Amino acid sequence: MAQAIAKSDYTGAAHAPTKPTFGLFARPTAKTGLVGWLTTVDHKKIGMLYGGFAILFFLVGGIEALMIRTQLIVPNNRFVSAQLYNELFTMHGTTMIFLAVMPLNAAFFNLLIPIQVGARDVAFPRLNSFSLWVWVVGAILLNVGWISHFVPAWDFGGAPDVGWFGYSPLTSKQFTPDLSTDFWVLGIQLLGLSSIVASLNFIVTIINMRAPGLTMMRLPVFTWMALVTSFLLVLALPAIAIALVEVMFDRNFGTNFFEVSGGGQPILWQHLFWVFGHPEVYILILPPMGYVSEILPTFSRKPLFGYPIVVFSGVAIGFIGFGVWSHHMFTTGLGTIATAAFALATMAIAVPTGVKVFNWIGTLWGGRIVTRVPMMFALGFIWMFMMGGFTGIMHSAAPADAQQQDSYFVIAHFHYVLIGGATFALLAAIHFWFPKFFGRMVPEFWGKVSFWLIFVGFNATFFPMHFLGLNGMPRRTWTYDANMGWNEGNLFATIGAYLLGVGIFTYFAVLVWSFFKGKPAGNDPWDARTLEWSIPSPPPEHNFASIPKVHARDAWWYEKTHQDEIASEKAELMKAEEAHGGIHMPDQSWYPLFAAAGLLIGAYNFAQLKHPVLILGNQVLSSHLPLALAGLGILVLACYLWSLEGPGGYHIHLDAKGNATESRGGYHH
Amino acid sequence: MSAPATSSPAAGHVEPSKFHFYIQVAMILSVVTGIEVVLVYLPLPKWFVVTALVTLSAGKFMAVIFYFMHLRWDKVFCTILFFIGLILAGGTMWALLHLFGAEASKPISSIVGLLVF
Amino acid sequence: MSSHAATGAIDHHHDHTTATGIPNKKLLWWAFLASDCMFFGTLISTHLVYRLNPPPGNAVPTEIFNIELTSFSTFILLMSSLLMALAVNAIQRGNVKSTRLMLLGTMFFGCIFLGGQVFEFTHFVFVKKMTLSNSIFGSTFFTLTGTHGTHVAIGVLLLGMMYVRTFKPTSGNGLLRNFAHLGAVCVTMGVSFIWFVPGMIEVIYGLPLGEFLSHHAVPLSVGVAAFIAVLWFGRTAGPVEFGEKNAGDIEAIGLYWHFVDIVWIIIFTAVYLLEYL
Amino acid sequence: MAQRTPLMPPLLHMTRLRSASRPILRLIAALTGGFALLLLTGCSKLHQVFSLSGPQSTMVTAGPVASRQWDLFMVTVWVCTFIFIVVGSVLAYAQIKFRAKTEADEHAAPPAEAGHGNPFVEIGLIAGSVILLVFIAIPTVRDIWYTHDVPEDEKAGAIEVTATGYQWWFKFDYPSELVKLPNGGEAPLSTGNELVVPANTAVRVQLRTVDVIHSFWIPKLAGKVDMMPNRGNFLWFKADKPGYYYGQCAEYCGESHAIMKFRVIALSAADYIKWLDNQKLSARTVTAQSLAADAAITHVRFASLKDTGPNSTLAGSPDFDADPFAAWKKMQDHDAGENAALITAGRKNFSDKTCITCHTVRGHEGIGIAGPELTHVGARSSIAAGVLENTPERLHQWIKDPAYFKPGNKMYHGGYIDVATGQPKFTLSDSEIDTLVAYLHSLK
Ligand code: HEA
Ligand code: HEA
Ligand code: HEC
Ligand code: CUA
Ligand SMILES: [Cu+2]
Repeated sequence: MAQAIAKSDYTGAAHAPTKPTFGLFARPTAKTGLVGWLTTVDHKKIGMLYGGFAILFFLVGGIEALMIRTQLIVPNNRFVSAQLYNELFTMHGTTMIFLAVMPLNAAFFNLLIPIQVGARDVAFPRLNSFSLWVWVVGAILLNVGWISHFVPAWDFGGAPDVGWFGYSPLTSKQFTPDLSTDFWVLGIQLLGLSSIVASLNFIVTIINMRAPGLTMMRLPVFTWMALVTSFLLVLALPAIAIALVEVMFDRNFGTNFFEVSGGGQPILWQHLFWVFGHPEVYILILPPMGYVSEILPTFSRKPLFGYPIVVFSGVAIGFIGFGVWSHHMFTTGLGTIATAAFALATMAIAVPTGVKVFNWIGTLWGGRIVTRVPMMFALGFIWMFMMGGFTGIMHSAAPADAQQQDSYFVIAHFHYVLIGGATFALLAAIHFWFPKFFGRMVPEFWGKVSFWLIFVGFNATFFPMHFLGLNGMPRRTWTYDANMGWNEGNLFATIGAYLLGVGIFTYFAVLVWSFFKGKPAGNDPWDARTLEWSIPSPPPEHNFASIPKVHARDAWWYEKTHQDEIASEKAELMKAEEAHGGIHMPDQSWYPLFAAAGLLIGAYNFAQLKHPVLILGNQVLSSHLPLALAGLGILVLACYLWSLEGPGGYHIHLDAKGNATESRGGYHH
Repeated sequence: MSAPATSSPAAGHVEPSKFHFYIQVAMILSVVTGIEVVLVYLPLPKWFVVTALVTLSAGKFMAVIFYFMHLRWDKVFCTILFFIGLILAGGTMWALLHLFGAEASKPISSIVGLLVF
Repeated sequence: MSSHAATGAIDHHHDHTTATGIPNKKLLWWAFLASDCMFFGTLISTHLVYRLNPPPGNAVPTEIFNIELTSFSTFILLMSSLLMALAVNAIQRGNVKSTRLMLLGTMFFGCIFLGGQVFEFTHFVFVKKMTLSNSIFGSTFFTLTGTHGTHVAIGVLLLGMMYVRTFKPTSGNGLLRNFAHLGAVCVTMGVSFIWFVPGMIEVIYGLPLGEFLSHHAVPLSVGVAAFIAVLWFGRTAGPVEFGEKNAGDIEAIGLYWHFVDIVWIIIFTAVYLLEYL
Repeated sequence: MAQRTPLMPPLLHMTRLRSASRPILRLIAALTGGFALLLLTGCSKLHQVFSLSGPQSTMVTAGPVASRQWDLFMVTVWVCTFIFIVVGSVLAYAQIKFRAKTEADEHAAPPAEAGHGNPFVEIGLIAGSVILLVFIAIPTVRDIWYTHDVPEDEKAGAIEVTATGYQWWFKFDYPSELVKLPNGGEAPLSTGNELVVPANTAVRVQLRTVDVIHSFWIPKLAGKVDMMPNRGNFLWFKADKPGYYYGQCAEYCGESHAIMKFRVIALSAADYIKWLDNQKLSARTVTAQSLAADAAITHVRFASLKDTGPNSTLAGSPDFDADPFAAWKKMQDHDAGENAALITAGRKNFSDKTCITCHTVRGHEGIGIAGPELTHVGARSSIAAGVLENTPERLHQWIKDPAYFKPGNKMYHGGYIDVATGQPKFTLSDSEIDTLVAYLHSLK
């Protein structure tokens, strides 16, 4: 017990108030308002910010998709130009992956992990805030190019147009001389930085901040998948980070990594990209598998079937996922042996994935399935993901893939796993946890309406694409001829996409309505299993009145069936905590935000390093170097002040009714 | 790694000084480096030198992480954590070198000059 | 002192407030180093991939390298690792004075290494005519060793910050003084690895000492002044809020520093020595 | 295990659904599903949505490589369908059988210690999956070797060509077919955008690129292989019978990637020889006398397009779509009503308007290599890398505004206008273009 209490102050430092020795800015304390959100270190607020931005970008990416579909509705359409179309699919892919699904997962990591492990925050709260703002900076850089479509004077050459995997040598200065590619390179780089930092934080949080009694094999499956995902992120992102550095050097400093004239081999980019890129697709799908593994048992009224093997297969998927990257390169002339090796390794992934599917079905088996909206999306996930998985297996047969690669068959495959899989699970998760974090229910009726619209619209959009692909339609085609036999399939897919759009729109419109008008939810509207349902909705800043003690895998189900035992245990824990000086909470800070601002200034100017700085058409500096260095300076300074500032902290005291008062004894170091 | 927080090991201990031990490790490391440099000049078969170099540097590597970086005295989880990265990085390097070493991967840069117009 | 004081000593390897007993910071750094393995793995792969099939007209490494100097640098970096280990050892025993000395030593050895690299790079570019862009070997070599060098430089900066932190007074606002102190440390280190160490190497290779001194008179005197300032700041410090309890912080930076060292161990073998076969 | 009390009911109401809204929901579900079906049938082209019979179909194969690939694909389809049916049935059964039927069901207490998996079931399923994968793996590995290179016993008879990708067109060289250059020396026969090969003969294509990555794909004959800078990739295929096949670049390669196409024309052995002989000739020079000499030639021209406005479909004419191979063959003949004066003027304009700096017309003035070889362009069925049918109207439109049909096109950017200044390099009147068209179409 003593450990549990001590954990509220993880530095283990003295509690005696000391005078502040260093400080440039007063530490922000506002909990609401702009300052409150900008400087927050509260994992729940950070999670909501991630979620809000991600949904925004999901809609942006969706609108880009609708423009793509509109262009393809009839042959030889001229709704958008070839150039704009190329920007659209590049930004659609990049946006959906890096700015929608990944941050939505990050949102749930933030919202749920600390609560599910029974902690009050992540291990490094300020670092967490830094990850968020760096992500925002990356998102800005990626999208800044759109400006030049509206303000030609900002001569960025439009949005990035190199495809989401930016194959060299198309990214070299010779073929895409404009700045859009530089922004793409730096934008992705910063998003990667953000993800690595965030993942390190989650790894430490999950491994080290578990409540007493919460052994690894009692962790909720979602948390386990988050852990595996975090490992994938920290291990996969470095590959693309280096590859991006190499492109950047090629573009700006004359290196030859991918410059053929200097002996470079563009295929190296593909290897490095997919060394990251394939684990990336599991980064996108493992957290969704986690949500589904939480939702299915809850609505089957039955613990997850085969918990250990579900966990283990998640780890196995992550691990094997590092050894299959070249299945994206079957057509690049790898030679027979390498092709065969990667084909077989790829097939192997079906086994652990299948294990998960089987155990989900095992969970349903013999349960009492309650088809609430989250459950509908979760069941939809199993069906749709399975279909996407099967087309993945079809791709892994390398000779057959020679026909499918870069055709609409691939588009069908990955939208089934990305929408039917990742997005369905995310929509399930949003609906499932919305009551927890906003305290209001989403109406079932409208939820189901949106589900059916999305389900039907999705299949109408992407099922025909299998046939388009087999009928020879290459992807990334701005337009196509009327005599290719693709007219009807495309027309149908486009109408499906509109239907899907209506569905998605309904889904989010209902959420907005519920936010204001939804019925109050109570703590545990779904009669669920994990710790987050044991605390109020929305959760108080400190999450737990007392750090819980975990007795079983489905911790909250256990507590609900052992109420007397738990009640006395809780009372004792709370008393001990108050005796210790109250609940220790970390202080807010400006510096993560400042550091990110430094990165923004630095990266924005670094992207245009060799260009003169113009103000109203007049040249004020011959290059952006000084501004880039200024950004770097701000970054370093902010980091230094950040480290001097220390984690700080204050205490929350709860009275008998659970009302909180704060005491700010001073600063800790 | 799954040890819950409830078990409370014995109270802290005073850190014994490892001063002399560290000096010894450092001396061994320097000597090994010396051997490495000399090795490449000796008239030994190539495979032997390569094997020796790889072994020696791997040994140095391990010495630094296990002694200087305390892994030997830390919870085994730290070792596992680091080796996940190390093994994946090593495996990826191995695979890349094989991929690029394959016959199919010989670049044609020597004739590229002819193709450029 | 903290509640730990009551129980006697601080257990530096285990933190009983975490679920695993491993301190958070230590876990963070180890996880980061696992990630950094992939960074360098990718970079070294890039380099070796192009060594495997060098294009015609590529630079010839053995004609460019100066293996004696590099061996010396390698030795220096190893020794800096030793000093780093000793710094951790010292702070764990509460010996702040010795810690400071060891930190300075580590930093200085790091600067010798960096200085060697500065010398090497300028030598390669201006004498051996190998640049970042005129051969693929130049591209991969400079990027790989440059990234490593950047790691070392960041390490020096972190050590400098940590060093200055050991002077953090127990009360009063010492921010300005702290900045000045850090500035002095940075200038000293910067001058030593950009001008002083490369210059001394030139001297060893035959440049008359006087010529070296007169050539770089300005930066060298700035460096000397900064060094005096460092000594001055070091002498006049009062009671400080730094001690045994901060061992974890120093250890964390130590992990990073040693890692940079082991990366060099690999680079030294894979990039340099293997070329001589 | 401690005592078990029933689960406490949820603290607040769950939104009830059982009652009124369920039928409505069912209706909506049925309606949206029905809507989709209606759409399918309503456009009376249901089968077209799932059509696999287009000119780039991977199912309607015309050579051993592509049919192997399709057969392998079908193996994967059958295995996956089998699993889908088995797993799907169990899932569907569970979903229906185990749904909560009463209010009480919805709050049923979870079983105490159930559902921790069953090792035998798990291992059985794993083993089952592995066995099923072996069914896919074996033909996969076999076909990797088969599709990789020309089989040993066909190597001797195989022909070798080189395909080179340019942004955004293809050049084809026949290394073993040398042509005499007008100013002495020999060079491999070279054509653009239409690859002519003998049927029933293995063709080994060396894949090269001068700029970015392209990919060489003729779906009916063989899956794609990329044209990677700095790599000596190749692919092989064989056309079972003479025919006309559509191909397309399948790797994103910049602005006009979508319309970087090409054709493969497979000819009988005898026709192929005839074609080669004609190709090896220098460019045809038309004069009044030469026209009189070959008066007795059948004149065939494709039906022109009905609609030539800017938004018109760019597809081929009905004749062409019906039988492109026949159309191609007819294209080999001289055009009707050739006008020697016009052609001669065109030849002069071809020099004056700097066309010669980018295009080769072997035997005439053209010596450039930045654009496709035009020595026999009049005998091609398509122009601009398969985008336009080679009719006088289309050719006229192309020469008039290449950038309209191919955004980013190098003929316009760099040929017609100076990239640095954006200034046009010359003017082209419609009548001048007519002369150019006449000239180019005379190059049979
Ligand atoms: C969420 C993302 C996600 C997921 C989970 C997957 C999962 C898989 N993917 Fe997919 N993939 C993508 C996202 C994803 N993919 C994307 C984005 C691309 C395109 C990138 C681009 O080019 O832009 C791509 C492309 C892609 C390719 C390259 C295609 C090409 O360009 O030529 C291949 C090739 O092998 C492939 C294979 C697989 C396989 C084998 C799986 C497996 O993990 C699937 C395993 C699942 C199942 C098989 C179903 C359930 C299992 C059972 C019911 C058990 C029994 C089954 C059997 C025994 C078969 N994928
Ligand atoms: C998670 C990832 C993800 C998601 C969710 C989606 C979602 C969709 N994608 Fe996908 N897509 C990719 C990832 C994703 N995509 C990737 C990686 C590529 C490859 C890119 C490349 O080649 O580089 C790609 C490429 C791609 C293509 C191929 C383009 C080409 O190769 O030429 C197409 C074509 O149909 C397409 C369509 C769609 C559609 C219709 C949706 C729909 O599901 C979208 C649904 C959402 C909406 C429709 C928004 C709804 C909102 C509204 C309508 C509200 C309107 C709001 C206001 C008015 C305020 N996508
Ligand atoms: C800057 C070089 C350049 C100049 C000058 C140029 N062209 Fe072209 N031409 C090209 C390129 C490149 C293509 C291939 C375009 C494509 O399909 O992407 C092409 C294609 C063509 C084609 C289609 C060939 C085929 O096989 O598809 C014709 C016909 C043609 N040009 C005629 C002309 C005429 C007539 C002129 C002069 C008025 C001209 N070109 C001037 C570069 C040039
Ligand atoms: Cu060439 Cu796409
Ligand atoms: Cu993949």
